[in-house]
Amino acid sequence: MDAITNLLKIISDFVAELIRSVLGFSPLLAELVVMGLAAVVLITFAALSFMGLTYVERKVVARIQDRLGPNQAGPFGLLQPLADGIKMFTKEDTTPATADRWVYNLAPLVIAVFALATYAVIPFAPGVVGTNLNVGVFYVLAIGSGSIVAILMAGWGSNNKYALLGAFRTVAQLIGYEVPMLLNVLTVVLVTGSMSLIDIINHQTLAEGNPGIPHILMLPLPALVFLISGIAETARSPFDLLEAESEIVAGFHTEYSGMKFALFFLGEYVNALAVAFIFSTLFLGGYAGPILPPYVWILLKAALVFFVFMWLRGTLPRVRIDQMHALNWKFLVPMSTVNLVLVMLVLKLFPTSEAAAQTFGGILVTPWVQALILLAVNLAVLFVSLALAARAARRFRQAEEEMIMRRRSANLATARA
Amino acid sequence: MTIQQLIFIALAILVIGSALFVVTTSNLFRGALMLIVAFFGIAGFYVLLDNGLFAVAQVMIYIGAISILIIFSVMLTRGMQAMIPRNAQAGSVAIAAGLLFLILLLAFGPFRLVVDLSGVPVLATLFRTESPRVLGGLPWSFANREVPETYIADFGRALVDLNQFLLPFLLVAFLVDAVLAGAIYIARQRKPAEVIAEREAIAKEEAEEIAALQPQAASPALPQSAVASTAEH
Amino acid sequence: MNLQNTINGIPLEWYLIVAAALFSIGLYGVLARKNAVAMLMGVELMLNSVNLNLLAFWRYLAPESAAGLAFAAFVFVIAAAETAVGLALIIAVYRSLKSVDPETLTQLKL
Amino acid sequence: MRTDFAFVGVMIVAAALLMGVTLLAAALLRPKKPNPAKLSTYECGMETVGDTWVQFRVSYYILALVFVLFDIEAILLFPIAVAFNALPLFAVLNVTLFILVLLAALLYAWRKGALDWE
Repeated sequence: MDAITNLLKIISDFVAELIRSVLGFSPLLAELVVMGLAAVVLITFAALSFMGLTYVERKVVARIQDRLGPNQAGPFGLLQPLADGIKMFTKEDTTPATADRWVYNLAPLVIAVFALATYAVIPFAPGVVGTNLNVGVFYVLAIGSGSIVAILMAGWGSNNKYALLGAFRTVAQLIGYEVPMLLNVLTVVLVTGSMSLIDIINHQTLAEGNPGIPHILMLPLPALVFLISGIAETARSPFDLLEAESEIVAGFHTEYSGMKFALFFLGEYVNALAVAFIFSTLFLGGYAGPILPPYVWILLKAALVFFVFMWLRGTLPRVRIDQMHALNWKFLVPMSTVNLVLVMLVLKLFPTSEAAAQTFGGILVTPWVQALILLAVNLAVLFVSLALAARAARRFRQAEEEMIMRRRSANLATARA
Repeated sequence: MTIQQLIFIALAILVIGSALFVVTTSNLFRGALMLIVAFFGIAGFYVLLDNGLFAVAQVMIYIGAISILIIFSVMLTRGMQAMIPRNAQAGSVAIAAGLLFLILLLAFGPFRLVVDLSGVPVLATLFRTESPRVLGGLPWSFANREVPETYIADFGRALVDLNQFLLPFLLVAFLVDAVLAGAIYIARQRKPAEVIAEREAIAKEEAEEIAALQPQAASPALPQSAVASTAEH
Repeated sequence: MNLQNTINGIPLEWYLIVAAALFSIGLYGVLARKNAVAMLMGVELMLNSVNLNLLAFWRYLAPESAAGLAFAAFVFVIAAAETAVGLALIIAVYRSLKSVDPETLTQLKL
Repeated sequence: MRTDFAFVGVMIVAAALLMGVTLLAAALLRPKKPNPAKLSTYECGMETVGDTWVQFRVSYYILALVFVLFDIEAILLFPIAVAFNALPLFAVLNVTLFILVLLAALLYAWRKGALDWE
């Protein structure tokens, strides 16, 4: 039983020991080799899951839309990703004659590298994590800005109006939705008291003196907003405005084909999967769970979150660009900010540790009661914001209708005259 | 030579090289990209200084925010086509910057131990050689300690401590308010009609002022030319 | 080389030299460029060199104190504020004068 | 010496190498028959008129500005969040004030129409 639970840890320890003792490297070199191997394994995992996910996503979305999806290559179309890969490898790749060559060719590399760099901190099982940074979630948020730079490089380097316009739109979207993401990760860090992803998981794990409540039960509003902004950050439907073909062709990667395009595609999927992993870690308890081994739990949770992504993609219509910005700046950001302040006050006024209650005052409560209060505050903020937004929308519609009526009567008047 | 020293030298070459590219290139967009490379290298220095928090913050603020602003304004101002990279005084400025670097090098660098400047009357007070760790007459002592595990929490506590940085922390909020208000006011795109109306108002005001200044010798051409010249810009 | 005063084998002077070089390069960029955006890039380089100095001194002289970190954080804030306002001014000037050359800016009113 | 960031460096280098090798392999495998029409910029068959690097609207810049504001907030608030359990109520009230002042800036931008997309 123990061997199955700690399978990944045992394998990694065994390989590390093998390199150290059998090959007889110096400790420093051995450590570097182990790190390099771990990096290669992580990158391979990400690349393989990218290939698998393209297939699964096409199948799932097809089923949602009452289609069959890929079914020609191999049984059930299982070899489709392989066929796509061969096509990408052997497709002729043109660089526009007027492009800024260096910038144009480096952009896909930059986007892929930064997308893969996120996996350095994702914990898969106890002790199986690339590196446990004490600034873990902050690192995840920061490394995402690399892809913004890559998108600007692609848009600029292509020397194409559509590409540049698409890059501008995408960047405006990405930087916009980074704000609610920041604010809600901040809420989780407040509750946990640490930025390390391992500490965040431990905070949700059942242990002595810790009831192990998943954060989604305490902080449903940050979870919801993180999910929405995660989808927008990875530019997936319904926020895939750069794929609005009728408006701006194909966005910033209009000029790309072959392997370079594949790297953009890889970056997109790898980022989406990373968001699924981070969501499971922050809100669903990460690898913590009963009976099943930890790596199965994290994969299950991430798969569930990714399924939600695919589900939304299959059902929701694309939002308009002004709606997208309004949703972010006029709804998510103010709501998250107010929620952050209220969570701060709740945590200070209802401490769970006796020492904190004695030093700073407040009412001593059990963790479950605190979680209930947080839940109540979260839901209250959510419903009040929804009510306010609904009222504003109603007013807006009324004003619009009135304007139309006025115009119509004015038209009638001119027609009569 | 330890591995950290090797990493340091690689980072130093990366940072200095890309910084030199930034200040000499005529393609402003590529300059902005190399600026990002320099920022990234400096984040690497922060890692070597055992400060992961600021390495990540550097990536977040400088690469994720400031560089984006710079690239946006490069695109908005279209300033890169046929750009002349240097102005007339570039040569003398280069010499001045080189001299500045030399002085700093002599003040901090190991060269200070080789070149003895203690005999030069004015410089002697700056570069004392009797103690190797003296700058401007102030000695400093090395801590030789590890960074505490809790340095992030310590920093956070210091920020909101009344006896430490609470006041500047709160001032940051007001500063940012002022920056946002000012920048939006300056940069917002005004409608053409609005601009024309504003300029006409200014021109009228100026014309009135001129008329008020010289009421007896009021030549009719003068206010009109003032209107024309203001409207041109 | 006195290894007593090095961290990871790197003496403090190395950081100071890199920071000094970066500052000089930034200064050259500010004074010798004909484009206001490029001048701002020079300012960014200078601010970064200052931050490098601050954090190097924090690490070598007082790693327990939060003062070095706080100063560096406020430099971040000031840098962002300065860039935001500076670029807004440049964009506004560009809109009325169609130029980003500071030498064409000869009047106070646009 | 903290070595926790070493893996991040290794990861970035390994990713760059692997992806670079992939690109190179594709470059060796694929056919290369360029002609002027293929190498022209994609403009739905139309030639680009004027300069491609066109001037863009300033509202993108203003959105980026509001984003920078919240980014600055983050670097100061994350360490405070880590230290949160050890903070007195007075400090928490000050942090609340800080956030509310920033929210006021957002409301100002909202009122000025900087967040509208026309």
